[in-house]
Amino acid sequence: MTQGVKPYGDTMNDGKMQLSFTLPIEWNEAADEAARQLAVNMGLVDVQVVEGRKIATGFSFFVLYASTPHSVDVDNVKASPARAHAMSMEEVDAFVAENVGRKIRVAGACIGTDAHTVGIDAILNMKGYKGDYGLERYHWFEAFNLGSQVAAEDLVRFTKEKDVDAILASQIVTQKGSDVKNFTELVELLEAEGLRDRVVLVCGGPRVTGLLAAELGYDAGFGRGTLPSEVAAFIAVTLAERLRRSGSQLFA
Amino acid sequence: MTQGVKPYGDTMNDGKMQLSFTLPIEWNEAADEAARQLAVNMGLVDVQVVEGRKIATGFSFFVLYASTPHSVDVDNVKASPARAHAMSMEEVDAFVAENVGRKIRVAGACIGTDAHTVGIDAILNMKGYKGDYGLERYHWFEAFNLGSQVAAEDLVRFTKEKDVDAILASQIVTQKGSDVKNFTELVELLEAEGLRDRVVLVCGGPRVTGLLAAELGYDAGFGRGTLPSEVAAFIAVTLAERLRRSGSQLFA
Amino acid sequence: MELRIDQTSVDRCRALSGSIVAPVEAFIAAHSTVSVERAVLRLLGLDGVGRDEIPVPNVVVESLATPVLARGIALAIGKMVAETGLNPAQAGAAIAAGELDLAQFGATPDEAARAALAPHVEAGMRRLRERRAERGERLERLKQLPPPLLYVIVASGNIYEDRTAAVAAVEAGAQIIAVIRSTGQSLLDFVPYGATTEGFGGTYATQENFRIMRAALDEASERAGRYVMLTNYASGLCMPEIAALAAVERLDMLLNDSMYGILFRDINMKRTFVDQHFSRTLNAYSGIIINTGEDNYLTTADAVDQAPAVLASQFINEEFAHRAGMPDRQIGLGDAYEIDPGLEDGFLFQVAQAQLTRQVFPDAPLKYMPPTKHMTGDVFKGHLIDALFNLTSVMTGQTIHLCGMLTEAIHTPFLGDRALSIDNARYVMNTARHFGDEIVVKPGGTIEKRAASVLAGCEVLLERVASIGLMEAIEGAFFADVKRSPDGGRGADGVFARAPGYLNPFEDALRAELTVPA
Amino acid sequence: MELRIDQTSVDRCRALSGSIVAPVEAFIAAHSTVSVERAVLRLLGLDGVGRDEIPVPNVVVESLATPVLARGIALAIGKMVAETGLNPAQAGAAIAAGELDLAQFGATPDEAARAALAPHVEAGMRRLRERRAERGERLERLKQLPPPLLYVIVASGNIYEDRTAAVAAVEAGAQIIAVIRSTGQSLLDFVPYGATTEGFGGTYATQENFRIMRAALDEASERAGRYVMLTNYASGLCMPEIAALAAVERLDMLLNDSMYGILFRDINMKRTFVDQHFSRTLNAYSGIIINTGEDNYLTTADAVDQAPAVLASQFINEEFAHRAGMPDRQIGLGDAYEIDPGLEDGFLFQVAQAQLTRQVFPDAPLKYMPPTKHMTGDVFKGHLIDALFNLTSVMTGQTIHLCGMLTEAIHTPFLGDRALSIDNARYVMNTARHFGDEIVVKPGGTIEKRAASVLAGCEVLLERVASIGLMEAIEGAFFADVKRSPDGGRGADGVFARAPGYLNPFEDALRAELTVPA
Ligand code: B12
Ligand code: B12
Ligand SMILES: Cc1ncc(COP(=O)(O)O)c(C=O)c1O
Ligand SMILES: Cc1ncc(COP(=O)(O)O)c(C=O)c1O
Repeated sequence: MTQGVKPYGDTMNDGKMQLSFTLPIEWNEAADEAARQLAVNMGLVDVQVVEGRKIATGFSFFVLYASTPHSVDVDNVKASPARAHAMSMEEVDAFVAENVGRKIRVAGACIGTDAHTVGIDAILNMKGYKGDYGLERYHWFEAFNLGSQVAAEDLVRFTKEKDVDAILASQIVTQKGSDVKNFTELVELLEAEGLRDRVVLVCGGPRVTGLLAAELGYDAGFGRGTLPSEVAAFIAVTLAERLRRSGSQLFA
Repeated sequence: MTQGVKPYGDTMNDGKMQLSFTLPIEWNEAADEAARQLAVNMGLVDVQVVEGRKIATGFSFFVLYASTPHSVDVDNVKASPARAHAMSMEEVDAFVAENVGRKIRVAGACIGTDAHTVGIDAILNMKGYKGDYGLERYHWFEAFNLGSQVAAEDLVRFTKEKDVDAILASQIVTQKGSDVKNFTELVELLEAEGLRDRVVLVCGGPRVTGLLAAELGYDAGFGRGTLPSEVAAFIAVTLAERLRRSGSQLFA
Repeated sequence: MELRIDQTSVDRCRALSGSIVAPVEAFIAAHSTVSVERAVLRLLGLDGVGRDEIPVPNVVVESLATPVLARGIALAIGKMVAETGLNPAQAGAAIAAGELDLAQFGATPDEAARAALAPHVEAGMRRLRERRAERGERLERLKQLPPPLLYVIVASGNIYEDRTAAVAAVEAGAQIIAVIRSTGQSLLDFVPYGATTEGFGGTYATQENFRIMRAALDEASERAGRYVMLTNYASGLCMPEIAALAAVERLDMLLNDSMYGILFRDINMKRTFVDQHFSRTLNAYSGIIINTGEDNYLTTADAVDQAPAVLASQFINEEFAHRAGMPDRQIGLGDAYEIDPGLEDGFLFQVAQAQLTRQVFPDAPLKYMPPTKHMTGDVFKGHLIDALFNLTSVMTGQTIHLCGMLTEAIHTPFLGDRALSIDNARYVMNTARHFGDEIVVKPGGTIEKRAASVLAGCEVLLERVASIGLMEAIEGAFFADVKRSPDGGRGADGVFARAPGYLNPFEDALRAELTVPA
Repeated sequence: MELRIDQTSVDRCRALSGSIVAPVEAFIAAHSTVSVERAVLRLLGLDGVGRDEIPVPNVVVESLATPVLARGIALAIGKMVAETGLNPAQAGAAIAAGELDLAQFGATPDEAARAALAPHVEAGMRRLRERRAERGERLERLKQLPPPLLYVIVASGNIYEDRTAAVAAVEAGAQIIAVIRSTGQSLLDFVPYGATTEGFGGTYATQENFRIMRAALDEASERAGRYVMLTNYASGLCMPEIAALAAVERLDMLLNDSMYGILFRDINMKRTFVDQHFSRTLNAYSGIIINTGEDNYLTTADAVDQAPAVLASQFINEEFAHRAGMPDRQIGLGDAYEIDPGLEDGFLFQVAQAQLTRQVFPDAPLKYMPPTKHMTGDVFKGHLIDALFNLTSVMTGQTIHLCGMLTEAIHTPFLGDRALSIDNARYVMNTARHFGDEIVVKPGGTIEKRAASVLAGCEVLLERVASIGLMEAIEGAFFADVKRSPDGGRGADGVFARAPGYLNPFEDALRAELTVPA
């Protein structure tokens, strides 16, 4: 399909969507109309304020249904490259044996003050996630899990000491942009230390998207429901590619 | 407050809102991004696609949180005049006795093919709604409930025969604009018959707003959760007003 | 789950329903209606429309003077077939085209007519048997999931959009698809023709629409590996015809209530009683499960007060169904989750009612309707009310489960609404799958007391109805607070007494094959 | 609701917990920590910050060499007070300002110090009693609604936005407000100072923030006619100090777990054990209800597997609390609704666990945590999981009910999320208010079997712990699969053995007034 796609309620291109929000105003007759006008100001049409009520002094909650005249050109939407190469654990191991010829060293950590290790553990631990084994289980990977609340400095130091090939940085807490702050700090430190190009730099977390990763200067970013094998495949392929280009086995 | 109001998430003016919609595309990595871009095209910022999944072949469902840069100028939002004059049943009766001096004849019906009488019954029946008595219970009102699926012609004929002062038209089914169609048909017929100015013309239903009523050429429109007394008060005040202007007791 | 109930009171209610329905059945046996006659024509193969889009069966029936019609349209057509050698379909076409006049064959002896018709009647009966066998074969091969069977509605007004929505719902886990009928089709004294793309609040019930949806669902069933059922509405002025068309297009269920049309659509009661009987006889033979409309009592009045009336209506519907030769396994009695969500312990009342119905009608495929009346624009709250409805259904072992929509108060379901609604039911019914088997209701508690009082109230109501007669009771507004007179309401003029020698060959054939209690 | 449980097994688990905790208590009695000492200073009235924003109590404690500190900070301050005639607060200020050196008063006889402190200690104790009396008076006048008490969190990072959110939540029906602490504050070895407007994932716990929120809630309570409780977090490196500040600012509850810091924050175990003891002694006397953190076992590992560990931790937390002189009515043991929503009959398991806890700890104000781990961006689905959690809570009579947020997987709650969450709890708990009283669990069913196996598993675990000792068990990763060594972890250097003549006048005063089992 080449023409733009619109939301679908019960008929093609009806553009129907549901919205809900709170306005910091007292609820009364006029409040519903205010909610409607806000939606109109947003460019929505056929706006129906189907629920409007007081939820606290000076605050009103609304549910709306409306149609958007906007559409999205799906043909020009690209999937993030991160998950491009799907391989099983066995395939990845075989690929590394063939194209890298030595174990890939990976260091993962939940950086900053973030203590949410479940996500990065899901990627690294033997057990893995949703039946997909973690990197520790791979024969051709050597995985170091630095755990939670790891300062960027420590992660970088470790990278130098252990000649790490790939860094996996996790951020689950995103409030007030703490994730972006911490990810940025890490990449800048790596650059300062001249390590940036020596490592495959990967970030992840429920709010991470390929786009964000690119903006932050990471090689890839993985979000909701990532499987370890997707990450392993990306690292393997990217690293092999670099080796091919540089013709040598980087710092082997 | 004079400056525009924005939605409130957890901080003043953060503009946060929740959206959900279906796109007629197969779910995959790129679909989430398509949903995000649609929101961006709608002018939303800080767009987070927090849920995206396949709900059927060729259809994906999404939940988003985002901020709108738009606001609404609440000071210039007017409540519909309809519910302006709050009076109890006793007050309305007293008001009519004083200012009209005879029983007000009201005819109510669920017009077109609409058979949803619960709403109009709530306004007319003795029992009323949410503890607020219906018009039949008022001493100074004579209420005729024509029931459901009443053709505009029949309602107009009845209006003539019974010298009705106020017409209450109900529309609950709104699909494909059937409500607007039926309301319009009624008002046009009344005009054709030269009755429009002789009656207080009121419409109602869950999707009716003061604005819609005005556009359709009705004297008032009542929506969700209307109480009979609100309707009685509006009719009484409006009719008294007209009598005052015309100086006579219209067709008494 | 288990509840102690007074079985003697239950037996007494059944006995009362028997004596309530008996006199009505006598009336039914002595009468017919234009829609019964049109159904006979459809079963004989008449189809299509004549001038002004009037369906051929209507043209044919209207072409006869009442005294002639009183002996049965089949007799007239039989004579014409005997004389002209045309088959019934051709005969119908000729009449509709104005080429031949049905009345002119009056002289032909009845016997000749009967004989000429026999092969066509047998062909019609065979068609019904074939469709039924087809269903059986598919159900064997494509097993359904265990009940509660998830039932969702499609209602866009456009049969093609409905098809898209239905197939999507099947992928989401729906087991039954209902195509909601366009607003007030029940008031039309004919069945619209062809595929339709315009309708208000629903899509017209036409044979072609049935066919389109059945084909789509058969395909989807194969892909899903589960047989997906299709249902529509019979109740209204065309109950027998819809029953005939549904049988031919292999619908699996039909909304078919013995009193809905009377109470909620002001359709003449005699018309309704006669129509529902023949339509149910057809449903019984076609293996179609009927769904009754007790939910309507609850959406229009207070659900707590109406509970005894609902149970009484279930007993009456059961009795009428039995009289039409229908086995319990095809009698989908209705109930609904309509108690005010703001009522303290309302959930206990819902559980009591649902479990009571389950135990009173152990073999009936109960139809459980979702909350509708108290749903509002707060879709988040609505989704929760639906969740407790889902829980009640799986706890009490309901059979046909109409999935509630979080947007019930807003619009006919969007495709995404349906997906969320099915997710809701699947989540709740899976996480609490065997909860009902785990608990016993405390003797003397609120739930048991409520169930007992509903049953007692029902018995009292049935006694009052039995004492004055059903038609009189309806006239006395015993049900749903609505008052209907025996000769008032729509479609009264379509009812007539059967004249001596009246012939309805399908009725005879069906009664011969079905076991109808004396 | 009723469940048959093996009471002898329950008794055995209590006995085992006794023998598990006894040796740890011996260790506790012989040691103190910098945070215990800082708490003593705060109770004596020291407050404020010195250079580099370092809190005065920290400056004062750090100004002493360990051997001196080993006899208790109170002794040192007492001597200074005796010599200088300053009151403790003034003394602290002088030390922080660098004007006086605490060490220089060493020569003063202990007796003089004790005597000089006595009035200040009594003043401190009086302050605690007054706050407690205040709470009692308000609870009398402003009755709470019956449990489950609806508890919501505010976590904007800005105490003023938090206040807005809290007051709104009270209007929506909240009974308890928790100000979630800024990420990892538990790892700070000091209590931040003043009103704060920046925080990650939460708002800093400071005395001023406590005061601001308490004042707002007192006002809101008056308007609502219900006393609204305030809670925050003690567990971490500053348990005793937070306990002191909470008492002074009349918080009503505190997250206070005897092992959370060790297992989930890698805080040294000896530090934690000593700290939790003194903090709980303070909580006991201030009438503060503690909340334990068993939910953490469930969010980090599989909830079905962890059930026995949760129960074991509850027994251990109960024992430690009793040893600190805390009555059952103040021991808010934790549990959570964290079983995978996709698991068939998972709801039955949740009910089994909740009811088991209820019956094993009949007098404890159980704290029930909502689903978090399996919540996703599908807010509609999440709202349903929360609904079944709400149902389980009211069915099994939980006391402190943390309302689940439909946006749990997305962001710290928006004001509107909280309103929907409270609506959810109020709807479900009202419509099913007495459902639990109506049902009996079938003997030998899934629920009963599950409860029995959890209890049995717990007994086995406690036996293994008792046989090797608690510290060794933690080192052996018996809990939450995490391994912690007795001398590893944060804050180990803040633990020291009490030297002969060690003085903690508040400990003495508190033990004299509380009943502590031998
Ligand atoms: C479990 C949990 C905790 C546990 C963490 C235990 C642990 N050891 O991890 C505990 C109880 C300790 C906790 C504490 C807190 N939490 Co918490 N917690 C959660 C919870 C419920 C689940 C997170 C989780 O485990 N998800 C499951 C994993 C598998 O999914 P995932 O993390 O997304 O990881 C997947 C992908 O993202 C990806 N991925 C993740 N990282 C990486 C890295 C790389 C390199 C790659 C390739 C992929 C990848 O792969 C994983 C598998 O697919 C969430 C709510 C929720 N339902 O999401 C809140 C949540 C994350 N917590 C939150 C908060 C605020 C906190 C606290 C700060 C609250 C407080 N003030 O006390 C504390 C502080 C902790 C800290 N210092 O960070 C907020 C964050 C809000 C925000 N958006 O900023 C959430 C969203 C809850 C909420 N709505 O408030 N929490
Ligand atoms: C009860 C009900 C029925 C009953 C009606 C019984 C009866 N005698 O009224 C039955 C079962 C018969 C029914 C049938 C149908 N229904 Co219906 N029904 C509802 C339901 C569940 C409740 C409506 C109700 O009673 N609300 C309570 C009353 C008190 O509220 P109210 O109507 O809004 O009235 C208040 C105000 O609006 C106002 N008001 C209303 N009218 C007027 C008039 C005046 C003058 C004034 C001043 C004020 C006023 O005052 C009232 C009191 O505050 C709604 C869903 C829902 N929860 O809203 C669907 C709903 C209205 N039905 C719907 C549909 C599609 C149908 C059918 C067409 C379905 C079908 N194809 O069979 C049929 C056909 C009926 C027909 N021909 O119109 C749709 C309409 C969709 C749309 N937006 O177009 C809804 C929204 C359900 C859905 N989501 O699909 N329905
Ligand atoms: C038994 C029964 N038949 C028919 C219908 C709907 O048909 P109509 O709206 O065309 O009257 C309903 C709707 O509730 C019903 O319950
Ligand atoms: C008992 C207990 N204390 C403290 C906390 C949180 O404190 P922090 O995040 O600062 O470690 C939690 C969080 O789950 C807890 O359960």
